[in-house]
Amino acid sequence: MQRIGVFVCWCGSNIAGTVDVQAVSEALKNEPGVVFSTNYQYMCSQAGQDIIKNAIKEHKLTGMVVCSCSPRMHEATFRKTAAAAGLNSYMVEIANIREQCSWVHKDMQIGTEKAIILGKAAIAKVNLNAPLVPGESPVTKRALVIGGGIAGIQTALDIAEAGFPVDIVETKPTIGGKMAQLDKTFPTLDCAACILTPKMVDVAQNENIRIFSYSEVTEVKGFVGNFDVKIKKKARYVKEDVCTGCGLCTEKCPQKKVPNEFNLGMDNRRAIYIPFAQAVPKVATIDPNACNMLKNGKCGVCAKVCAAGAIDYKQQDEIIEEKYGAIVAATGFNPISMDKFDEYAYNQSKDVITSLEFERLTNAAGPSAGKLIRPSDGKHPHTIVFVQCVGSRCAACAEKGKEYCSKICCMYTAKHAMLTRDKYPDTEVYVFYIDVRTPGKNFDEFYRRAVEEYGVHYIKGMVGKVAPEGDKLMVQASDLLANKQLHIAADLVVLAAAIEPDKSARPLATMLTASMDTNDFFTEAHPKLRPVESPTAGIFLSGACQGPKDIPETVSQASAAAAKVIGLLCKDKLTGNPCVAHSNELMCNGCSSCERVCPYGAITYIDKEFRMPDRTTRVRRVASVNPAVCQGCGACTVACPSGAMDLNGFASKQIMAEVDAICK
Amino acid sequence: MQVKGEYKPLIVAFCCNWCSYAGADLAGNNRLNYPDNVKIIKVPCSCRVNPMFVLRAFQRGADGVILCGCHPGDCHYTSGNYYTRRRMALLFSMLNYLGIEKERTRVEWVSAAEGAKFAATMNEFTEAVAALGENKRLEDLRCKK
Amino acid sequence: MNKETENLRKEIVRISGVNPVKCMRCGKCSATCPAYDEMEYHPHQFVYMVESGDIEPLLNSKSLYQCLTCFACVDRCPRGVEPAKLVEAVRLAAVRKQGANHLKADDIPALLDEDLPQQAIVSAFRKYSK
Amino acid sequence: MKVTYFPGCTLRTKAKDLDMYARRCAEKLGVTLEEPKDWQCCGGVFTTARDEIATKLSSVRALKAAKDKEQMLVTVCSACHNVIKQTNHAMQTDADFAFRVNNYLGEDEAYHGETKVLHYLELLRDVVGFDKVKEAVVNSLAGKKIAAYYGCLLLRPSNVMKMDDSENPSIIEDLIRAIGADPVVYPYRNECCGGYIALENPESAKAKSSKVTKSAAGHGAELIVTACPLCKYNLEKNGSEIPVVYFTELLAEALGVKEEDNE
Repeated sequence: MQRIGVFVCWCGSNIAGTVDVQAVSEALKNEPGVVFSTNYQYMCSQAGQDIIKNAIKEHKLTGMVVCSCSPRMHEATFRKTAAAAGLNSYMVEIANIREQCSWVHKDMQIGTEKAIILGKAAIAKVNLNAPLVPGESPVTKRALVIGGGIAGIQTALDIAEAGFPVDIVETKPTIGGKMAQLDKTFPTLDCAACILTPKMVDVAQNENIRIFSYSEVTEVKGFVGNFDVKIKKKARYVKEDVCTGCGLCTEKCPQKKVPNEFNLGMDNRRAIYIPFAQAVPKVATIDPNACNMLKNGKCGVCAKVCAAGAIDYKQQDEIIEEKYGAIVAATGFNPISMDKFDEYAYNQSKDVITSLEFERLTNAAGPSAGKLIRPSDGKHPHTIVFVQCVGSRCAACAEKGKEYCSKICCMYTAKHAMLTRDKYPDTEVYVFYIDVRTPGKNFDEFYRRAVEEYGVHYIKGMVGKVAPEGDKLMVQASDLLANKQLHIAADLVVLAAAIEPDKSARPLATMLTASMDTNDFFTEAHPKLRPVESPTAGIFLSGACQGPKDIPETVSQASAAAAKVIGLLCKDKLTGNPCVAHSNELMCNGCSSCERVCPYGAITYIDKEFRMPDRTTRVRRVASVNPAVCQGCGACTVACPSGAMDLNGFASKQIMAEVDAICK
Repeated sequence: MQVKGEYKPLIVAFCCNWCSYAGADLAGNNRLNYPDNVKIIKVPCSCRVNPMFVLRAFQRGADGVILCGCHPGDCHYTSGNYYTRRRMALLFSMLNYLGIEKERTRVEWVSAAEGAKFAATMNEFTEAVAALGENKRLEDLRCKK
Repeated sequence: MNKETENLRKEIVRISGVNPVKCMRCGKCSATCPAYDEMEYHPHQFVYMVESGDIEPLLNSKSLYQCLTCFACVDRCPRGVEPAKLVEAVRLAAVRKQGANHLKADDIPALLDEDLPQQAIVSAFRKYSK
Repeated sequence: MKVTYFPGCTLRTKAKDLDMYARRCAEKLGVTLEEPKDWQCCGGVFTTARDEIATKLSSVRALKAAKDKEQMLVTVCSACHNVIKQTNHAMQTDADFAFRVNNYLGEDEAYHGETKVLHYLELLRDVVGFDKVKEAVVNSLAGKKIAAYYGCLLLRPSNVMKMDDSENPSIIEDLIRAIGADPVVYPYRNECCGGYIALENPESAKAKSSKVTKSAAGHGAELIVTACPLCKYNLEKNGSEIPVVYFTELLAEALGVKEEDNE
């Protein structure tokens, strides 16, 4: 028989407001096995934990139930408390009477009754708990960073600095990501390339970092500390180690009409190309969809002009297999498509552009060499209208926009408006906003400067329609403060398109078994306390793949993720989860049902000798679970026809006891 | 709406640790009400739920049993929810054969981000079960005191 | 808000199926409205005034009869508020009162034009009278 | 093939051309339009209020008639189409509304929006196919610059009408291309002509309509086509510099069924 202690937490008034905690601790006192029951204001506080520790010692407890907040919040805390007092951590069960009781019910009597039942179920379970000792597994001391934007770069550099090898996998031919496309950065207005490209060079030169560019992750197996990953290095038809990046081929290639994705299609590149001058690795790549040689075998100019002999038309995709201890997702974001917002005429006029296109237009390395011109006729625009929140904060229909605030648009729009007025004082600049959101260091001051020093017209209201008429864009908008409908004849309209996670994130999340929210952003293990970890152990999050972020925030989160990875890689061994499956060999009939459903290959069959009642021995084939590989899902326990397979911590008997307690 | 008098159906909800249990927590965080007769049992994955547990609940007087797991493709254990879906489809059809209305059982996908969906699902399921009235078919009278 | 106003507000919300609380005050409805200049109260004001219970001025305003039901605000609203449906509900609240028809059958002949399609007359009747 | 065809009141009087050419073109393209018995006026405009039952009954009766014949319901007037499609959507999605309507109609079999509602343009695009229309052309309108005027009712509310992108539609332009002419795209093709405001406030309608016609002419159009009698009235009445015709008339010309009438 267990000796169980029950600890009911008030959580201030969070629980005590709707649950009579005194009544709960009284009622649970009489449950089978319970020898001690109390309640306290904050069980998770030092004083609360002391109550637990003392009770464990004083009443020689063999098990305990804490009626408190969700186990996702403080189960770990109370397990540590128990261990500190000499009680096995796995003899602790939590009855969730906050998130699943006091917070969802309003009536004191109802809340109290439910809390008692939840407490009873937990007690019934603890009665059948057994002490568990976690196993250990080794750690592969190498990290994988997926995505080579500023987030991935920063994470990789920090991990490498700590002395661990890191691999970056980037789908594009170069690292650098979105930041490489930007002109200036807010709120200091330093040039993006000036601060990013030295970091890219650092990555290239760091001995601990390998870059797999033009590559993608195709398979992830294993678990924290022991991931097996397959990376597909796509054929770029150029030998990376031979190419010197001289760029002669990109000048001689006769196929000149390929839309240049780096400039968002605003100019053209060749079929063989280097995305931009500071690309890392600085190696040419052949676009197989555009190259005449690859399509019909007629050309070969690049091979002729390459003095280094780096061109290889016969190159094949290569699969690289590597082991990693930790994986960081840094897949970033993209602006959403403007197809569903054609009231702004993005698809009807070349002079309606997105903010990222505006960045390229004002970038000295961009398609217009930094001269602000209208894409349609190359003329200088005299009236520019910026529209904020295009597709952000849009809850009307899911296919159209995003319900969340994209966070970065207010600031970059202020930057665009300010820089335009600075360079071209003859240009009138209007910004239509719903709210100007500038929470950040020196952010609001920056926005106010745009208004007060640079004379940008900020108008509270939205644009309803952009009508291309002649060479003007007729902008129909509302000015809510003046209570007027405005009609502005603009030369250029810039849309602050909402941002969304990169499309590669969803399949990657499936491979990593990392969870995502409804917007396809990765979810964090805890929104406040564990913001850079995925709930899946060993998977970390860096940058905008977790939520919209600006550069300073991305870099801090990237470094935070790196710190978490370093903390993991520093360990020689990891303690595993003891809640794993185990087979009762006497009951196992060797049918292989469990082996077939195990997603991890944790179950193997062994031949084992058994002594029979008649004192003979017989060799039987029985299941054996590798506790280091088993993740404890329990699929095998249900598949087992003879009831031999069970799960530590979630044994069939324990769950049935909970069912019984609830249904009583 | 069709709750007659004081009758409240007893609902047992099995929630997987990674998605639905977190979804239930989120419903709590957002203070979204759902009936108190819903009692949640945490399992590591919906595939840990043995059909026996469902039968046991009915035997012991539950009026409805709901299983909640991660959305297809999002299972923390890759494929557990697919097993659940197949197993429960079989079980439910058998229950139907025994004369237990299939509306008393359900498998739902609730992600960690879907607190609102969790609460809405529980409200709706409780209402649907309440409309069927008390479940007596499988109840083991020996269990009654 | 007094009881009567509260009931009227509830009734308008019910028959329109519109929840004015969803409005985030971006003003896109008013930016998009082709009848803006003919209105005393503009679409975004309609939403806000219903939300805050300031409905009386709307009931007596000619703005009710200027909405063209072109659904531009319904389509372009980023929050799915659907202001035109709200305007319609307030208009019904006004014309359903005894003798409050905005358009009476006797008024019609004076307004007619020989080419005017029937459609215009039946539509106007539907919009302006109970 | 046979479809149920709801002409609408205006097509019987002021917009006979829209109706007549629609029938002839359909026949030429192998579709027979069958009118339901005793149809009544749709009311001209959809009342969005959820408690308006009586004004939507005639639409439901027409929809039910089509269901009984297991046909789709085709309309050519933009206004009728808008009313009937929105009513059908309400019957599908608003259970309370559908219950009350069915109660009122008192028919043996309840109606829940089973009928597929198509505009004549959708019939051409999705059932007949613009390729087939192209093959049937006898008088190519090559070189003619034609502006499509959608107005509001064909496209909005887009989540119900689901006919085309409500901000950058292409269905009429594709038809114009199919009959050999050049479509002119201009920004006000989906803005309102003023509609029934013409009755009470002709000045207001004038402002809206002339914006549309000026923009179309300014973009080089020689002709405007529309599917709505009220749009046509407003655009013409308010001094369009270029002619405004029904799209069915243009189609009839291209398919060579227009002359038959003149003989």
